[in-house]
Amino acid sequence: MSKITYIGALREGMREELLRDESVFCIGEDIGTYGGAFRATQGFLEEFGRPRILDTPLSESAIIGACVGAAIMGMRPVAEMQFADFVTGGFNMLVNFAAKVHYRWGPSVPMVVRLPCGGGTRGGPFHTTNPEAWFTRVPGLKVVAPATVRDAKGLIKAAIRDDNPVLYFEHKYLYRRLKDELPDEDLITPIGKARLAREGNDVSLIAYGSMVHYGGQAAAELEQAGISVEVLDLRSLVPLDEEAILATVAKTNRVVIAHEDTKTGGFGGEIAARIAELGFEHLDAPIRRVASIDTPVPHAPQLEDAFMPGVEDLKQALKETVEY
Amino acid sequence: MSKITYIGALREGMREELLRDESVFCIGEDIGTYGGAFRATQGFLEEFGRPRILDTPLSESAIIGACVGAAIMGMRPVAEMQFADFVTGGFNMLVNFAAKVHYRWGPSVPMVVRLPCGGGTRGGPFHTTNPEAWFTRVPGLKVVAPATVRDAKGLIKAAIRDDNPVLYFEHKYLYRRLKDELPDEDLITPIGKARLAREGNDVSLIAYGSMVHYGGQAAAELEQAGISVEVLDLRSLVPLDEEAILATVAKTNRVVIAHEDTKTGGFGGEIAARIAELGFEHLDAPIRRVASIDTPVPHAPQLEDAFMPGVEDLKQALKETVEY
Amino acid sequence: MGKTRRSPDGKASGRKEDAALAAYDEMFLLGLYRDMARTRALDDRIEALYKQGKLVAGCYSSRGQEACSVGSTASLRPDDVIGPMIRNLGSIVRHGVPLTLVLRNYLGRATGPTKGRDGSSHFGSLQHNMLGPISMLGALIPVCAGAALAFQMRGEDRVALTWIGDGGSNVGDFHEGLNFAGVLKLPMVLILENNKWAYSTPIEYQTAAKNFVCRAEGYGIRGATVDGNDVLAMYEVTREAVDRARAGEGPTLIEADTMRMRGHAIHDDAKYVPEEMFETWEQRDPILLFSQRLRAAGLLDDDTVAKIRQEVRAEVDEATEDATAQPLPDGKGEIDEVYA
Amino acid sequence: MGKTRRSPDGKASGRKEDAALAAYDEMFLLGLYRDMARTRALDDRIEALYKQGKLVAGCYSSRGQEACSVGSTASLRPDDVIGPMIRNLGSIVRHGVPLTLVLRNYLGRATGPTKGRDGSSHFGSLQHNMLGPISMLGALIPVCAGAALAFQMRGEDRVALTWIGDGGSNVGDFHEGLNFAGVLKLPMVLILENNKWAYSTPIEYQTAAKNFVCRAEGYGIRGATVDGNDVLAMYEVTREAVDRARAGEGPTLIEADTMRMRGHAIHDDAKYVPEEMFETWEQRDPILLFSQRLRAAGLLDDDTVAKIRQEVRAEVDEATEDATAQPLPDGKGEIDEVYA
Ligand SMILES: Cc1ncc(C[n+]2csc(CCOP(=O)(O)OP(=O)(O)O)c2C)c(N)n1
Ligand SMILES: Cc1ncc(C[n+]2csc(CCOP(=O)(O)OP(=O)(O)O)c2C)c(N)n1
Ligand SMILES: [Mg+2]
Ligand SMILES: [Mg+2]
Repeated sequence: MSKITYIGALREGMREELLRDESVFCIGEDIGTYGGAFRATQGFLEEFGRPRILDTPLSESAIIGACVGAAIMGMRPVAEMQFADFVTGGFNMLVNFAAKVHYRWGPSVPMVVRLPCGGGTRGGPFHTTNPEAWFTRVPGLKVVAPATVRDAKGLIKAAIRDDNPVLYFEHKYLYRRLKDELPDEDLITPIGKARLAREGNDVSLIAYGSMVHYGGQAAAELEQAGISVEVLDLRSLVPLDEEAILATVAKTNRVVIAHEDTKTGGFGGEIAARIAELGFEHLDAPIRRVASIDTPVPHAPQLEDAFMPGVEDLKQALKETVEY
Repeated sequence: MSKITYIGALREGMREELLRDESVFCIGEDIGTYGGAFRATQGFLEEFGRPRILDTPLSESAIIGACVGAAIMGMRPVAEMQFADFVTGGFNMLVNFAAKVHYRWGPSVPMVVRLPCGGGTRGGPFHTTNPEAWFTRVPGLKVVAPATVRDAKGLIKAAIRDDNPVLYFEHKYLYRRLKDELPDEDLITPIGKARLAREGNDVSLIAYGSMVHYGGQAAAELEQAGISVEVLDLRSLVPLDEEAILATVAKTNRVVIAHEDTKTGGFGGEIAARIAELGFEHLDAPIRRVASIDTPVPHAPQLEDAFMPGVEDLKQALKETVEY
Repeated sequence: MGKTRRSPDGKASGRKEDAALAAYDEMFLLGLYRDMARTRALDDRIEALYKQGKLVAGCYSSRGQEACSVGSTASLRPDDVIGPMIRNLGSIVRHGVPLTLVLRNYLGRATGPTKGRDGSSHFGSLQHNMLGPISMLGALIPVCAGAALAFQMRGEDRVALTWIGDGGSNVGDFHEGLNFAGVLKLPMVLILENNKWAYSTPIEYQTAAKNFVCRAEGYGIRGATVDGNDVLAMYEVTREAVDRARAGEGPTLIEADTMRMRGHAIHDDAKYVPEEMFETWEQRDPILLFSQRLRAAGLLDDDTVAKIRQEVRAEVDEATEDATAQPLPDGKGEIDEVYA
Repeated sequence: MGKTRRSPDGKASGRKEDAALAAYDEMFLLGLYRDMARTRALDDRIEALYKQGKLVAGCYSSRGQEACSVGSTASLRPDDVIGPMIRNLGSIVRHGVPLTLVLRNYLGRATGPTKGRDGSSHFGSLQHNMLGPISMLGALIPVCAGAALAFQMRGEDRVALTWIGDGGSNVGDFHEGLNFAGVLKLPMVLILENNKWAYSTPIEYQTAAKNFVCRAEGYGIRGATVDGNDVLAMYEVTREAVDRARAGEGPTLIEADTMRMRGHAIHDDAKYVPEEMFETWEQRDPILLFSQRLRAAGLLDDDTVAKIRQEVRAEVDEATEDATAQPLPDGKGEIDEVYA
């Protein structure tokens, strides 16, 4: 087995589903001839042709709206936002149309919106955000965020097979930095199940997306200082694996929550609130959140580095929580 | 002094600012001839004329975008969304343009977007939502939610005078149900200061908007059962009066958070997270959230009543928290 | 919907004078008349129920615009998809949705198409090939384009038909949706009902364009204008557009000239509308116009009108009875039905 | 910018042959040439800095489109407002923004117009009457309409000028913004740079319309087409639109025919563009065309070209030196500057 990148695994997952099911199609800006801004769909046009690989006008609302209509009529569209940031143009379609159709009058809306997100790439205020929290508060949408090569594939396949609108947050920083070997089998990551990325006893780090990696690094470094960190990779934000969260809290009695999104109103608040309500008895220390500071995402390296949480921030929060 | 309604106070506040400052203008759908869907701007067209009272095409993005441009050029627009729900059409303008201009290149963006929100009105999935949490996570936006007649006036005046984009969530259910006497003086509610709506000792209820009233009722009823509830009316979500929140938690050691928005991803999570981090030592009980259930807003009375939190839900949560 | 006439009966002697009518089957023509009457009767019933305090919320009348919905929908096959907006009751009626479903939804019943979760005619039904709108105007256009895309991809010769108002046409989704449909030549038809008002806003505050149909050119699609109060003209113009769509010639934007004859919703007394406007358009009531024409052609007489009126009333009565007898929802199980 | 000619110098004998040129002041004409040259030189410098690894991120070339920006902006007064998009470097240059500010922004310097918070030419400057764009294409159109609305409300005779691409023109905000501006007859001009590509997408995948300018009619505003590689034509068409806007006659949509001569951004080799297209348009390079014309009219010779080239290089060198010498940001105080 040869190693595959995170974006390669995503590509392979999509390709397998395109081959498996005729109702699956890809839609978005520059996904055909160009293979997508990040080349996630490279080679697809040659293999599957237009319209199954559909380069569209520059119209996010039309793209997402067309997905809703096609999905209601039985297709399984996979839309690419060129950057997650541009989903704001199709926001209304997602939160009002896609999310509410099934509840209102019954049809299933099996569609996936892929959202290349995240920073560390000097993309500035409009090419770097992590907008997942907007959608986690919308009943009717599912939200996943793969942190590993395996889940990049397993979650896109699960998302495509899911009968609901699923937002798939793929982290740009991980695209080519993560590499792994994958088995040949039909890899599906069930949506709604967290993954214990690392076992530990002293404190739990609950994270998703890129923070799983920074978290893993922090945990490895703290181990040498005698602190044992358990890392829970949520994988899916909606539905949320409350059971796994409460289990790790019950085990370590101390918890740090980490995400790359800004702190105020980020999804970490929801996790903290659930623990503060349902896991209160297990808590031996305040719940800390490690997140970006509450500003737009700045462009210059010095600023983006100061903006984003890093391994040192994680170590400090974990240490303080253990020492509390 | 005669009594004035919540919506009357809002209208009076806008009118005073229109009279005081020539750069203030009102913009929105049907706000002129018709005086607005809820008559918040009734009489304004006659008094101030077009274009200061500007009926627009049905184009939320153009309305909000035009506010941004006019505000950068020194005007102080006050936009009305016909219902808060329709802000999704102008979402991109708010979260990407309005919110980030000052941080990016300096100009102030003094604009207000008024958002008639909230349920109990059988408005169904698209005329009833409480979308404030989408905006509380966007650095650069301020978010206020008056719960009283006094603040309906004081906060609109403060919002209009603020040099930043301010989202003003006015609750439709309170429009004509709340009445109060107001002093003649220039009433300004400072943005970012919570209000102790009721003093108590056993448990704190942190709320905003309509929940302040349901909460007051619950508190009054619980008093007879010997439970003393402190009610904190946040008034402003961004900036958040963390000090007032921590003070009431330090006093009662028990806290319930209430909002009409759905639970998962609602702003209550942020409040709970702050308390769980910064007020942990004071807590004697789990932090409970009382909120709507995680579905779109249903239309039929039986469903909307089951969806929304009511006085009984509040009483139960407060009681359980005290008895914990 | 036959295009050739069946042998005319005795009353048909006058019909030769109306060459356009002569091209159609009598049953088809009476069907148009009947479906407009059914729509009006249902509309009136909804208003009456509102006044009796029986509706959950308000209601939106399509009075005076029945031709725009009935005539256009008559051009469809049952497997074509409609995406009606709030003033397209006639489309729902014509496309074969039982009236009780509309009433159950207005009455917020557990057995209605939305189980009380949404109101008024805000529902969809896959069984009836009907997509439900959302309140955000314009949004249905890209969604209907998506439905049409599904048909095109699967090689089905089905068509999607939807509507927009003079107000709603200024929302960005109109632009994105029609342009998208134009590029892909999707089998889709959009009818723009220019009823002169969007809530209290007159069209000159909506756009400076001399009309709306000229926007079609900006998307490289066909445009057509039609007297929206002439049900047969509505049928014909839509039929042509639908035939072209089915033949792979792409979408059409049709601007229908009509008038909103009530306030925006029932709470709105529409005082901002000049009285003369209502008076002028009252003369052009689509049901009145068509019945005059049918009468002139000898296809309708007092007896038939009375008979149809009675049948329609019976249908609406029955639907009302059925809908009213349905159970109310109990507020349980909502959360289990958010996800498929 | 005078419209009448000053007394021609000795070299002017050939000028009579070019009647259009003859209507302009020599300094004005040479100014257009010079500003295109300045734009190109700055563009080249940015590319060079990228290749030296000095830029924070990528860069977007406006090569071949200098006329669209310089010619149009030349029609403005200093107090008019520009809202440049990513390929309107020439507009920034022409409207009097010092080149060092552009470079400081590209280099992410603390003393740049965004203090390193945003990149490339993504900035605004109230002092220079320049609005900064956001990345979301189309959004600047309603915002410029809002600026124009402020001018109109205050009775100022200022105008707002902005741009959009063949791709970006399919975003809903194009529709909402232009229609809004049309209704209010706002003093605003929108130039649609049809450069044939939107990233890798050719115009036939963007729209089925035969051109973009026909959309003007749908908003009841003026439309005009122009050779976007002819700087004087750009000046004239925009000048007319600006004059009308200033006179209260409302907005104009101008479609400029041009070509993107590089990839979308520097990382993009644009292999999807047919080689012939580049070759054909290379012949139509706006600087080349205008210099040929000026030479033919005797307004430009080798000496002047060399002199201008030298001056421009000196200016760009100086700006680069200045920008490079500026401090980098330190990541402190960000959070204090989110709110005004
Ligand atoms: C995007 C959006 N903004 C505002 C509204 C509120 N609203 C509902 S109907 C209406 C007027 C619609 O006018 P038009 O499109 O002409 O349709 P008509 O009512 O005349 O059939 C408005 C403003 C809405 N539903 N959607
Ligand atoms: C709303 C939106 N969607 C997607 C993008 C990503 N994007 C940036 S530029 C571009 C192509 C723009 O093409 P065009 O508008 O023709 O301008 P040009 O680059 O040719 O000047 C795309 C897709 C964006 N910036 N904004
Ligand atoms: Mg209308
Ligand atoms: Mg282009």
